[in-house]
Amino acid sequence: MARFILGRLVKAVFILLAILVFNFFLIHAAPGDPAAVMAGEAGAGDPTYLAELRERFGLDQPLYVQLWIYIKGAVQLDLGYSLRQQMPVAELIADRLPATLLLTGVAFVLSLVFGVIAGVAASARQGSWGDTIISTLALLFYATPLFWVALMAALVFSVWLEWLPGFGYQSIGAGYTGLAHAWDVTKHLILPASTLGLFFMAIYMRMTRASMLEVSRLDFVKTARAKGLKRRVIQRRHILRNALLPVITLAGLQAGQIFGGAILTETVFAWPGIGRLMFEAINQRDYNVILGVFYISAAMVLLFNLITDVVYVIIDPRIRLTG
Amino acid sequence: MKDFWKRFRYNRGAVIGLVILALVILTAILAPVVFPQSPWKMVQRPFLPPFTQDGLPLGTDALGRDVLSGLAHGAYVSLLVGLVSTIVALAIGVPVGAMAGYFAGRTDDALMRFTEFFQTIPSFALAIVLLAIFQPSLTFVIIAIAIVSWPPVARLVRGEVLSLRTREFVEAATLSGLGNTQIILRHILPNALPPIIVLASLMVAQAILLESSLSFLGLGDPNIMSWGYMIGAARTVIRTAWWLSFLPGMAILLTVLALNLIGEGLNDALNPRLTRKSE
Amino acid sequence: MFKPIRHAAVALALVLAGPLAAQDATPQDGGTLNVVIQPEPPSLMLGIVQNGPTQMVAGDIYESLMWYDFDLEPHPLLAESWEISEDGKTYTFHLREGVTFHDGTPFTSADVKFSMDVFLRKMHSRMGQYMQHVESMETPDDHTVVFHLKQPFGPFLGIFEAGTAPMIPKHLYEGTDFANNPANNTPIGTGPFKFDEWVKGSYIHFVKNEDYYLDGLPHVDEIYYHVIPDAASRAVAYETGKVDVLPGGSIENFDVPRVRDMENTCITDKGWEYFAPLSWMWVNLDHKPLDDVKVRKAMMHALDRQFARDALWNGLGKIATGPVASTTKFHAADTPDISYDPEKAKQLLAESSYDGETIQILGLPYGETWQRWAEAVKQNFEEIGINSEIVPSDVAGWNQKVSDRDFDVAFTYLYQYGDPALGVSRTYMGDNADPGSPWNNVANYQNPETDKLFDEAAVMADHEERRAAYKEIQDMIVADVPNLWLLELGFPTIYRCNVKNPVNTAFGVNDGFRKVWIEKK
Amino acid sequence: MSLLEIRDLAVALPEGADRAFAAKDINFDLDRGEILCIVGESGSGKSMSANAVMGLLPQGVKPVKGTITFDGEPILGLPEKEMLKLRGGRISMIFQEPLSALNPLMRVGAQIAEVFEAHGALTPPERRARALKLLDEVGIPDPEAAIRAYPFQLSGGQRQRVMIAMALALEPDILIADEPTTALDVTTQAQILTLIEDLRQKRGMAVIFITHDFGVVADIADRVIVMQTGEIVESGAADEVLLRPSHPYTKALIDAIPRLTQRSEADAQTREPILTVEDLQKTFSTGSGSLFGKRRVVRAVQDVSFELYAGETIGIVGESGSGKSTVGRCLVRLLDPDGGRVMVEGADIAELTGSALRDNRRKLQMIFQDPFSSLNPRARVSRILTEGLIAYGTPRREALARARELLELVGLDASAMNRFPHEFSGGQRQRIGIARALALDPKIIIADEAVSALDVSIQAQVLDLLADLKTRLELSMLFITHDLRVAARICDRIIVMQKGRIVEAGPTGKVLHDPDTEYTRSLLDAIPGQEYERALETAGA
Repeated sequence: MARFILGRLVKAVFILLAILVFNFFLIHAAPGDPAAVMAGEAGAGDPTYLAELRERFGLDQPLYVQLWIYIKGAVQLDLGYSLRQQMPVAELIADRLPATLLLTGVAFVLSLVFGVIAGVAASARQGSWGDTIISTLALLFYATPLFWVALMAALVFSVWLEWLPGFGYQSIGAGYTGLAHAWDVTKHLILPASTLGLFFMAIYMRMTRASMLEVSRLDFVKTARAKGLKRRVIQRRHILRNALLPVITLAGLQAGQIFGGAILTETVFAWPGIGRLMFEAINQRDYNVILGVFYISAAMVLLFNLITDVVYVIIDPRIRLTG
Repeated sequence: MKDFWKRFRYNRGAVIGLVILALVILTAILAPVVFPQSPWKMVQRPFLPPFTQDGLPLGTDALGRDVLSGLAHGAYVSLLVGLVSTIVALAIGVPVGAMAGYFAGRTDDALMRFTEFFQTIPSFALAIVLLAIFQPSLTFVIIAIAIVSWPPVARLVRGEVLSLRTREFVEAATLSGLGNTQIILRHILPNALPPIIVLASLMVAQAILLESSLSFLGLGDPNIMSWGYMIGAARTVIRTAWWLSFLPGMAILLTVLALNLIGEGLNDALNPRLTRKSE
Repeated sequence: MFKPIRHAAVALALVLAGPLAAQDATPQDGGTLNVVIQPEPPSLMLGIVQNGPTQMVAGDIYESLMWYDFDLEPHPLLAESWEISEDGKTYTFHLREGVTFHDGTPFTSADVKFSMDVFLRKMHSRMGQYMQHVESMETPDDHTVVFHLKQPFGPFLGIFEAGTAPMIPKHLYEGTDFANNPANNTPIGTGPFKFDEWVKGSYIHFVKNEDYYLDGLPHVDEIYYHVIPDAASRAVAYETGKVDVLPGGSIENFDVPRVRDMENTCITDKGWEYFAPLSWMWVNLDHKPLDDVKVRKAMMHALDRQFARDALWNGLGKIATGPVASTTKFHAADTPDISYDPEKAKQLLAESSYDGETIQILGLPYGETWQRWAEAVKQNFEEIGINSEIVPSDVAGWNQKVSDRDFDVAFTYLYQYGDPALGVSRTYMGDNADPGSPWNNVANYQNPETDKLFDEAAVMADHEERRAAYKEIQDMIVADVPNLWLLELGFPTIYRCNVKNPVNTAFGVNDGFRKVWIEKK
Repeated sequence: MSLLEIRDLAVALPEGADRAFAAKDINFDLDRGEILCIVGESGSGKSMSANAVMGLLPQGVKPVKGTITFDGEPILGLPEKEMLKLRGGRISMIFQEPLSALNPLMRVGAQIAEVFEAHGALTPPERRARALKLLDEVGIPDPEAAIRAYPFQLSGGQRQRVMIAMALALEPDILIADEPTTALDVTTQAQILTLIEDLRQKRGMAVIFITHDFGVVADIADRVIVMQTGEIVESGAADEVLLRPSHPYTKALIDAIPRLTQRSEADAQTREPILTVEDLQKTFSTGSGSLFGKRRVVRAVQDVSFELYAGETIGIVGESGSGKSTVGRCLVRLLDPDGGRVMVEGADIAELTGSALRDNRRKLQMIFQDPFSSLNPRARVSRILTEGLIAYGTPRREALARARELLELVGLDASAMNRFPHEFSGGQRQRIGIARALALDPKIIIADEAVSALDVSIQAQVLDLLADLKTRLELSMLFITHDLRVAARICDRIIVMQKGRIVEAGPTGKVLHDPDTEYTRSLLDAIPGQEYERALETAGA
C-alpha cells in the first residue's frame, strides 16, 4: 500500500508540473497583463509607469525565464507573489482555502450522504410513488443551473422569508466567538452549501439508484435471497456495498471538480473562497495567483483520486494496487 | 428501429422530454419569423412586468427589451451551442478514445495521460481561462465548452472499444484481412454507438448549462441573446424584477430536463445495461 | 420616475461650515461605521497603489497637505497656510505642529520632502509627471516646505490631496525597497483612523486614532470596510443593516432607486467634484470611415444620452457637453450642440462616407451598467443605419485592445483631477498619442492649434487668461468630435440618514471619515 | 406422502415474450433422499419450476396456476415472511456460476455465517465454528484460510464447494442445484457430483438437479424429468428414461450425445504436413510492470510442437487454463507468439508482418465459440460473408455470388443474406460463422470450442456439417475443445494439454482408450455417464 501511494505521488508530481507549464502558457496567452490592469485601476499611467510596473513584477523578462523562475519556486512549494495583492500567493490561498474547503466539504458530504440515502430509498421501491418523487426531484436538480438555484434560493430564503443570511461567511463585526460563531457560520453556510450540494446530490442519487438496481439483478443477490435473508439486510449488506463502487469512483472524480462549481456559488453568495479568488485573478491577470489556484485545485483532484483508489481497495478486495 | 421506438415510447418521461424539446426547437426555428425585430431592440419602458401590456406578454427588461423575444431567440443560441459543442467534443473524444482503446499499450497510455491531464484541471475554471484568452465570441464559447467536455467521451469510447476489441467478431474481421481503420469504423464504433448517443444527449444538456453559467458570469458573446446572459443581466435587479431571472432560468431548466429525459429514454431503449457505465 | 436628491443641500451646508467649525447638531462620539468596499483593494499603501478602492480605504490613514471643498478650493489640513510667489514659481507651505504618525513619530517637513521628492516621484502613477514641473524642494525648518517650480504650473495647488500626494513616514521607508517593504501591510499615516486588521476577502478594520491632531475628531470608534464582491449582495448587506454606507458604484445602478427609497436612507452625488468622472467613447480616428467628421457627428447625434442617464444611471449625472466636465475648472457651457437628434444623425450619415461598415464597439468591462450601455449604444447606432457589433473583453483585454488601438469605438471614463491641465489635455495632445497606453490620446486626435493652446494654458499664471484659452480649446474640440462624449457620471453615495457627514469634501468618501458621526436613536 | 408435490404448476412469462408460459402443466413429486434430475435444452423451462419452489422467479415471471406442497403445507404464494424461513432453512439452492453467485466483497466465512444469522441460529462464535466444519465437510483443503478468503481468491471448484457448504448449513430437506457443474472443468465436475451424492446419502437430503447433460444425469439421478419448451415430455426412473426413452424428443436427445466410442480415424499420416508448429511459446504478464507495479507472469504456452497433415483433424483438449485456446490464437496471429515457428507452406506465420502476414493468414481461418459474440450484431450477413473477400480484392458482385454459395454449403437459405445475426438461432449463427471462415478458401480451419455453446442436438448437426465440409473441401482442421466426447467424434488425432504443455499426443483411439499419462487418464475417468454409454452401446448393439 505504501509503495502504491508513493508511486502515485511521484506520478502526481509529474502531472502537476505538466499542468503548471500548460497553465503558464495558457494564461500568458491571454491578452493584457497585470501591470496594465493595475495601471488601469489607478485611473492613469504613462508608458514609463507601466514599464516600471512590469520591471517590478519581472514581466519584462522573456517568457521562458519567467516560467523557469516560477517552476523553480513551485517545486519548492513557493507559489510566488501576487502582483496585484502584494502578498505571497501561498498566504492568499491559505486565507481563502478554509472557506472553500468548508463550503465544498459540507456540500460534498451532504450531497453524498443524502444522495446515496435517496438513491437507496428510491431503488428499494422501484416504480412506487416514492421512487417517482425522488427520481423526479433528482432529475430537476440535475437539470437546474447552479447559479440560478443559488439566486432563487437567496431571493426566497434571504430576501422574501428572511430566514437565512443571503451572502457572506459570517456576520462581520458581530464579534461572535465559540458556539455563537459556529452557529453564525452555519447559518451563512446553509444556502451556499445546499445549492452547491443539490446538483451533486442529484448525480449521486441517480447513480446510486441505477447502480442498486443493476446490482440487485446480479446472481449473488439471488444467493442471498435463497439463504432466507431479509430484504433490508440484502439491500444493505449485499446490494449497497457493491452498488457503492461506481458511486465512489464518481464521487472521487467530482470531489476535485467541485471547486469549479464553487466559483459560481462563491460568486453569488459572496463566499470568500478560492473559487472567487481565481475568478478575480483571471480577470486581473494575476498570473501567480491563477497558477497557484490551479496548482492547489489540481493537487486536490489528484489527492482525491488517490483517496478514491485507496477507499476502493479497502472496499473491494479484488482490486490489486499497481502503480 | 421499430423495437427502438417501442422501447422509447414505453418511457413516459422520454416522450415528455421529446415533446418539450420539440417545442424548444420549434421556438428556435420560428423565433426570427415571430419576432423579426432584434431581441436587443428597446421597445418599451424598462421593467414592464409580465401580463401587463398586450404584445409584450412577458414584459420588458432593464433596457425595455421584449423578454419573450429574448427567450425565443435565446432558444436558438442554447441549442446551437449545446449541439455544436457536443459535436466538436465528440470529434475530439471519439478518435482519442477509439485509438486508445484499440491500439492499447503505449498509445493508450499516452492518450489516457493526455485525457487525465485535462480532467485534472477543474473544467469550469479551464473554460473561464480559455474564454479569458480567446475573448468570448460564440465560436470560442463553443470551442471552450468542447475542450472541457471531451474527456468523458474519450474515456467512455475507450472503455467500449476495449471491451469490443476482444470480441470474437472483431477477431473474425481481423482474420478476414480487414485493416485497423476498417475494423474500427465498421465493426467497433457502430457497436459502441448506443452509449455514445446516450452520453451525447446528456452532453448537449451539460453544454447548455455550461454556456448559461459562462454567460451568467459575463463570459458569453455580447452580441447574442442567450438565456444565461438574460439571467446574468437580470441578477442585479432580482429583487425588483425577479421574473427577469426566473423566466430564462425556467427555460434552461425545461430544456435541460427534456434532454436528460430523452437521454434516459435513449438509454433504456438503446442499451438497457449501460446505466452502470455512464457517468 | 426618479426622486430628487434629498440631501445635497444638507451636505452643502455642512461643507460651508468647514471641517473645524462647530456643527448645527451636536456630534455624538462613538459607534461603528460599516462601509462597503468594492473591489477589495490590492493594497492599502496609497503611495504605491492609487486605484479607487485603495484610495477610499487608505484615505482614512494617509493625509496630504490640504483638503478641497466642492468648488475645489483648497483648505488647510497638514499645512496650516501657504504662500505663492508673484511669478507663480515658488510655493511655501507652513506645516501644522504637533502632528504625529500612528506610530508616534512626529510628522515634519522631512517627511514631506521624502514623500514628494523620493517616494512618490518613483512609485506614484501620476506624481512622476507632476514633479517634472518641480525644480527643487527645500525644508528650511521642521515645519516649512518650499517648492521651486521650473515655470508656473496652474494646477499645482490642486495636487495636495491624499490620493495624489499622501504623506509617507520617512522613518519607515527611507533606504528600503519601497515595493516590498513589510510596512506596506500595516500602513502608517497621520490620518484619523489606524489600521487594525485585514481579513482578506472579508473585511478591513480600522480603529480611531486617539491622538488625532484635530480636537474632538474623529467621532466614530471604528470602521469596518466590508468586502462583498457581488453587487446584489451588497444591496442586501445594506438592507439587512450590515453596512451603513454604500459608496458610489457599490450597488448596480439598477438597484439604486429601490435602495434609495428605503427608510432612513439618504443619498448624495456630491464628493466627486475633484475626480469628475467623465465618460466618453474613444473613436479610432485612424480607422475609415471614422476619420470622416460627418460620420462622427452622425454617431454623436445618434446617442440617446438622456435615456442612458435615466435608465442606466438613475437620472444621476449630467449629459456631457464636451471634453471638460462641468465641475472641473474652466468648463465652458456654450460649446457647439451635440445633443440627441436621430433625424439629423441620419442626414449627416447620408452625406458622409459611411458605407455599411460594421463598427466594432468595445464596451467597458466594469459591470452590468456598462454592458447595458454598450447594448443601448449599439441599438442607437442601428437605428440611424450604422451596423455595429460589441467586442467582448475583460478588464485586461480591454486595456490591451485600447492600448493597441484595436477598436473602432471604445467606452471609457476618466478622472479630470480638477483642472484641464491635469485631466483633459493628456487625452487630446497630439504628442501624447503613442499606442501602448489606454489613457493618453487614444483616438489619435491631431490638432496643432489645440496642442499649442493646451501647452500655453498650463503654464499661464493668470486665472482669466487660462479660462479664455480653455474656452477656445473646448469649442474647437467639440466641433471636431474626436470622441463621443457621454455623461458626467453621477456616483451616488447612499447612507443611513443617521450617519452624519459622510461626504464633505470634493473627494467624498475617499477623503477619510474624520468628521463622520452617528446619531443614536 | 412425498416431501414435495407439484401439481398443475404454470409459470407465466411477461407479456411480449416469445411464448406465454415459461413452464406449464408441471406435475412431479420429490421424496426424501431422492435425486431428481430435470433435464432439457436451453429455453426448455427446466429451472422455472425449481425457482418457483423457492419463490425466486425473475421479475415479471409469475406462477399463475397449480400448487406446490412442501412437507404437507402449500407453499406457493406464501407471504414473504413465511418464505424466508423456508429459504436456506429447509430448502436451499446452488447455482451455475459460483463466482457471480458469491458476493465479491464479503469474506467466505461471513457469507456462510449469514445463513445462520438469517435464521437466528447459533451465536456468532458458533457460527464461525460451524462454517469451518462445513467447509471441511465439503472438502475445502484449508478451511481456516478459506474462511477468511474472498471468493475471487478461490478456484471455481472451491467456490462451488463454498456454495454447497452454505446451502447445507441448516441441513435442509431439499437442495436445488441449478446446473451446478456446467461452468466447471470435467475433473472438478466429477468431484462435485461425488460430493453431492455423498451428502445426499449422509443426510438423506432430497436433491433437485437441473442440467442439460445426460452424462451427469446418468451418473446421479434416481428419477428424471425431461422438459421441452416449458412442458414435461417424459418422466420416470432414471434407467427407464435413459435407456428406454419413449418420447421421440428424448430419443433424439440421447441419440445426439457424442460418444467416446464413436471414432473415425483417417489414415492421413502418410501425406505432407500442411502446418508445422515448432517450440511455440507464449507468456502473458499482468500488472503494468511499471516502476512500482508487480509483474505477474503466466506461461500460457510452452514448447508446443506438432504437425498437422493435409486432410487431417487434430483435437487439442485440456481443461480451462491449459493453453489450448492460446495455441489456436497464436497460430492465426490473433496473439503474437513469443517464440517458435508456425510453418504453413514454407512461410513462418509467427514471423510475418504487414502484407505478407495478411496474405498468408487467409490460409488459416477460425470458427469461434460464441455464436452470439462472433457475429457483428450491426452487420448484415451479406457483409459478414463478403467483407473478407472484398478486402482481398474480389469484386463485390463475385463476392456476393460466393457468399450465396457458402450459405448453401452450410445449409442456410440464400435469403439469409439480407438479415441481421439476431434474426438467427444459435445453430444458424454458428453456420454463418463457418461460412465466414470458409469464404477465403482457407487450407486450415481452427475451430475454437466451436460447438461448446450449443445445445446437444444442434451440436451434433454442426459437428456433422464440419466433418462433411472437411471432406468435401479437403480441409485440415484443428479442433480445440474441452469436451473429450466431442473430440472423439470428430478428431483423427488428439493432443492433450495441461498447464501450457503437451502432455500426450496420439491417434484418437489410443489416447481415449489407452492413454500413456496419468493426467489423460484422470480426464477420461472424470467424464460423466461412461457406464451409461456402455449400457447404451450394449443396448444398441
